[in-house]
Amino acid sequence: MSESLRYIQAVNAALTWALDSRTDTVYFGEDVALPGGPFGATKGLHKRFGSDRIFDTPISETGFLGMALGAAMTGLRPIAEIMYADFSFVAMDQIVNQIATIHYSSAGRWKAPLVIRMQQGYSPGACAQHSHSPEAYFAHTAGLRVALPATPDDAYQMLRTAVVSDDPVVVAEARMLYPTRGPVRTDAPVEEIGGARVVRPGADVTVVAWSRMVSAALDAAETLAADGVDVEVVDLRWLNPLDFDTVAASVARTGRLVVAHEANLTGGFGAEIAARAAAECFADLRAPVARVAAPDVPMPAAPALQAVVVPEAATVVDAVRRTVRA
Amino acid sequence: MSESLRYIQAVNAALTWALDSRTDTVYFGEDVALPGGPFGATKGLHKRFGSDRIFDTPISETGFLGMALGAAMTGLRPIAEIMYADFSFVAMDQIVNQIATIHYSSAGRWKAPLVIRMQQGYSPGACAQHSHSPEAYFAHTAGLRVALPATPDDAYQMLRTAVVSDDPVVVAEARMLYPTRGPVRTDAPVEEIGGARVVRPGADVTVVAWSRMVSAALDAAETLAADGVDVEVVDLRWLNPLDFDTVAASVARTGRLVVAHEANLTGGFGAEIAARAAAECFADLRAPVARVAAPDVPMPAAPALQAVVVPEAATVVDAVRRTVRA
Amino acid sequence: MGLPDDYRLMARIRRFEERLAALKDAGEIPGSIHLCNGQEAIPVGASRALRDGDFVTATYRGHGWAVARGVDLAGLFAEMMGRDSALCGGRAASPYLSDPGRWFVGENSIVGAGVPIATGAALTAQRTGSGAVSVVSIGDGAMNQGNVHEALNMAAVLDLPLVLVVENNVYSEMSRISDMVRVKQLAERAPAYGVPGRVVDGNDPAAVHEAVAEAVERAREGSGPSIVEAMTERLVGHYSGDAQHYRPAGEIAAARQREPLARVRAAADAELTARLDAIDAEVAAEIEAAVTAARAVPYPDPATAKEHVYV
Amino acid sequence: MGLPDDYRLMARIRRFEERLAALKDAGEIPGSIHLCNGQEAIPVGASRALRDGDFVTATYRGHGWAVARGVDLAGLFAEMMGRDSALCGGRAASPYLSDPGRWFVGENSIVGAGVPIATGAALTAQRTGSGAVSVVSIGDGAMNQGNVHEALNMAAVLDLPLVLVVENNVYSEMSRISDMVRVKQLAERAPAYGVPGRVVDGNDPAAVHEAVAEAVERAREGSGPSIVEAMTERLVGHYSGDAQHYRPAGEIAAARQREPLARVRAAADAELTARLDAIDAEVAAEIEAAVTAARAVPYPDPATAKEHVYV
Ligand SMILES: Cc1ncc(C[n+]2csc(CCOP(=O)(O)OP(=O)(O)O)c2C)c(N)n1
Ligand SMILES: Cc1ncc(C[n+]2csc(CCOP(=O)(O)OP(=O)(O)O)c2C)c(N)n1
Ligand SMILES: [Mg+2]
Ligand SMILES: [Mg+2]
Repeated sequence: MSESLRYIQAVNAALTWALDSRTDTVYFGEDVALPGGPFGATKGLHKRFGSDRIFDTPISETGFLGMALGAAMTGLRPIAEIMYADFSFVAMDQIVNQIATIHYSSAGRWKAPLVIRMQQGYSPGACAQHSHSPEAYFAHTAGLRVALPATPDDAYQMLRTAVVSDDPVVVAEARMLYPTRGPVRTDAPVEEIGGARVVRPGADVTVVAWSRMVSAALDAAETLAADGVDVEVVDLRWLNPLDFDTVAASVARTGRLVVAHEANLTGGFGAEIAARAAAECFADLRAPVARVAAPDVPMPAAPALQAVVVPEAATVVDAVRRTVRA
Repeated sequence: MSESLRYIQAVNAALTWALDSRTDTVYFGEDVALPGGPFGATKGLHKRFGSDRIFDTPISETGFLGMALGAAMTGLRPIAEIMYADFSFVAMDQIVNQIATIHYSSAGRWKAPLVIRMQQGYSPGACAQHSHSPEAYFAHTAGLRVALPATPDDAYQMLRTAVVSDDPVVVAEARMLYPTRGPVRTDAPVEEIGGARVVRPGADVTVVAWSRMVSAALDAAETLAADGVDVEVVDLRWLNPLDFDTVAASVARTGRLVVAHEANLTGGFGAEIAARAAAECFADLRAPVARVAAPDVPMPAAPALQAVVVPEAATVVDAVRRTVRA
Repeated sequence: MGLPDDYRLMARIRRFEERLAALKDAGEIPGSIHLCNGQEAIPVGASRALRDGDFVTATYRGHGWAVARGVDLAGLFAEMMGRDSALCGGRAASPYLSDPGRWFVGENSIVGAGVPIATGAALTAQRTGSGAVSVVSIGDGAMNQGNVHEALNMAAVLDLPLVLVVENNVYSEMSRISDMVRVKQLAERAPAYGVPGRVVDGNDPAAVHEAVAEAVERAREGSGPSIVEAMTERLVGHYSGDAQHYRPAGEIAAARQREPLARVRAAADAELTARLDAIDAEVAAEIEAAVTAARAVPYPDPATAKEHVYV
Repeated sequence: MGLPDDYRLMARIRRFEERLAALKDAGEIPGSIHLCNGQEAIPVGASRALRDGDFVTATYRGHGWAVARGVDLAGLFAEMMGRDSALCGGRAASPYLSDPGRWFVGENSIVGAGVPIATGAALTAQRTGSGAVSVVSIGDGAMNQGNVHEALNMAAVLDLPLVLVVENNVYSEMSRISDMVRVKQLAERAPAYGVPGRVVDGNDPAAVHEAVAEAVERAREGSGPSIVEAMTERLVGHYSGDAQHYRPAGEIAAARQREPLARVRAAADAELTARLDAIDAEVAAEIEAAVTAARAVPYPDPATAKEHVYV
């Protein structure tokens, strides 16, 4: 069965599924209970599941992520919501030094089966403090799983996978994708964690993207198809576990690689993909690896500036053209 | 004039210089005043400069890094000490959302001339919460300068450069280097910010390293020289500003690249160097780019495990051998 | 000073916010805005206790502070319109704008994060002996952020000239403060830092002024920080577009009776009413002129997007 | 229960720490250690108020809590020796060890970070109705970390069964608490969270027990968290190798008169003294046996270094 849902509705459906099917789940964060969340992700959940299962916290991200960890270690399966990904920096110690670490540092004796749900990226007029795409910080942190769903269906499937995972998982959605609509397989079995996906086959060049940049890459592919450039688009989906095999197999076919993300260039996760390609796909690569990313600036709020900072389909088109020409 | 100093003494000398020559500097952190710092970096400074210039803070990293920013914006030139780099995660919001951002987001109207001094890396028996090498988190943060001095002389020169810089600078020293001794040019003029350095010329392969891994790379080069492999070692020194030109010029000569850091592999700053090489040195590279790094695990405390996690000269030797054979 | 001046300043803020809401509805403001309608007496009363050179730091709901401290109105509009304003060139927009020229350290869109920064401004004042104070305003919900706790304690032990104004509008976004703390008044936290704390009617500029003036004097004397909790109410949603379903029926209507401008109006005789009408008209003209001036400011040149990351 | 048992447990902790210091000096402990000599009465008194299933979270100075809660002594030594202990396989070492088998959520080497985590354990207890409480111990200096503030307030509004024990040894590393806060007692912060706060003699296990038992009872009843501030003194340096130049002359000597074991000894008659001597001898043998057992534990297999990053 597949329903047509908006991305944000798919999130809501996954959370409903989680609270309904697993009695050990609890959901908390700011304004998530009665108000239903600032974007409606938790609409109706409090009414249905009550304060015992979903409740509001004070504005204390360090406090409630630590609470999520302690609860996860001792038997619950918490899903904690960080309203904007930018606010995760306030709670970074709990993420990096605590949540990511306890399983390993206890030689596996404690588990931390928790989910940190957040949404990220720019939106028109949003300032630097509300526009981060911090996935590279999380992906560099050993011990964390990192999910970046690019479609309504993945918003549903990947969040459910995160909930059943015994590892701590950061699920970073993209605010700009919330209104997008698509088919969601609401009765699909819960997927295994991980796995990149070729979302458009192509022969000439591989574009690896995630989150909002997947649709930008697909749009770019359409434009380029008209020029006779056949683009293969890989939705990386999970930065951890990282399915580089799918990337490498694609590069083996195309010989060319472009990596696209919204976060700023230097130290972005595109560097990791490019670095692996430079090591593992060396013989296959027929052109320099190109990266599409924001320049290394904090995000400006003015749309006139965002227009040249935020990578879009046109940025991908340019990078692909340079790559196929090289 | 050059004095023979230990790394930690060079830090002390640079701080003495800073407080002495710039009346707008103030120094604060935990246990830095009367106690002289847990590693002796600030020994004697309180006696010489008094509580007005150097003082202890409560255990409040977010509080005092924010204080550093506000003070820097309004006319002081603070140097704030984070005792272990691991504790910077507690204060990450002030670093990423505030300190790195204000200059850009105010279109240059505010400046944030401050230094965040810390020391990083593993030491025998130190647990995951006291062993991070977080430079990749900082280097991905647009608006921050990042310095990683590898020698006593650079501990002195780079810290002074950081102090006079009008940009916010993270200076991350390596605790394991503190006892090392070397000549320090205490009367050298303050250097411009940035600049990588070829610390050992060689013809066969380029090893780019920073912080503690520079000496590991030099040791590896000695070993390899005996095998007839001529290694060029580049000390990257500053991750921001990044002097990739020096790296590219070296790769143009050697055709082979190994990048070495202590931080874990995935998303480490080695990925950025490898990614740039895959783009900018594509035609020069005669072998896959190799990275030397810790595996993606939180740091274990047991030395028996650290021995296989922490990269050392031998790890570099192996990587170079693989690279020259490829 | 006094009533007509306070009224004018409060009316200016109100009109500013109302005009901004209209501009937002008209699509002239790209980002999200957080209005302070109903809370005007706080920045107005507090600013009366301040002088040039004193630092002010606020939250994303800080337009009132910017206006009260004399930040250029056209600049504010232009900044929020995403234009190349003289404030921040459109880069900060509504929730993060600042103005060094008016010692406005700025807003902050990370809850509580301005308090450590304001503490730093207070450190500068103390170490340079400038005699300035640093005033920082936050919301009620922000009192539960660790950064506020750390900064307040630090300011206290360092005797820094800091005044923390808590604008208690009883909500943080959509959550009631009574569900978020187990104290009746947030000023009850002052003893935890060994600093004075007072609760005042935040809808009365004179009451706010009196309390803030006392705190400012203490700070200037070198006696350290204080907390002033100003009780108030939000007349509008948390952000543009907030339907406020979470507020009980009648709450906003009742607040409209108590809000600072209505209060002055209610107590006014015919003569004062006429004067207030005249002020309103002047303010409206002034705001309209600022909007017009703002609209003339060009959008930032995309070629400058990479400037000012580093000095 | 009572005196001889408390003495035995305190002596076990003391002996454990002393033996550890010797092992460190002998090069058998690779990492840094933070000893609780002088503070033994706190975990001992508190643990008497707890039962199996109650969670305990501590700081890096938490060996006393581990011992008091019955964590295996040989396992503790082995863990700190970097051996493949049954606790954490040598991965956590002295400042981060834990033991789920004894509900020891563990130590934490990030100041204050254990308090939010302990709050989570309290949440589990509340939501599952297990009747367990969650006790968390921190130092005086930790009270200035934002994480402690956030967690305490949250535990209070959620009525969580949390007991915060502040071991006030008047120093954080090398800094005096009186230079770090403007309150005389840290328990004065309890009203800021609307929770009870008490100050007790932390060198008297009975006094600690009484106060913690009261807080535990309150927590089990569903009445929420409490703060117990236990006044004590560090007899040794902050870490191994700390020369303690920063402590005034005579302070440590005076502390040696007041510390919990000396106190029992001073008040003991000949008969009790004999009994205590016997206990000391038994404890010494027990600790020595644990060291011997720990030495027999192999070092972790390097081939396992990459295991357990993910489940
Ligand atoms: C660290 C952080 N967490 C959450 C948010 C989202 N947020 C923005 S405003 C707000 C409510 C703040 O309430 P309060 O402090 O009472 O101020 P008010 O909005 O009422 O003026 C929240 C939770 C944020 N901006 N920063
Ligand atoms: C966030 C953080 N900041 C700083 C440190 C370094 N540090 C370790 S122990 C300590 C002092 C803690 O003092 P207190 O809380 O009184 O505990 P005590 O050591 O006296 O038991 C400090 C500053 C740390 N571990 N974590
Ligand atoms: Mg509020
Ligand atoms: Mg202490």
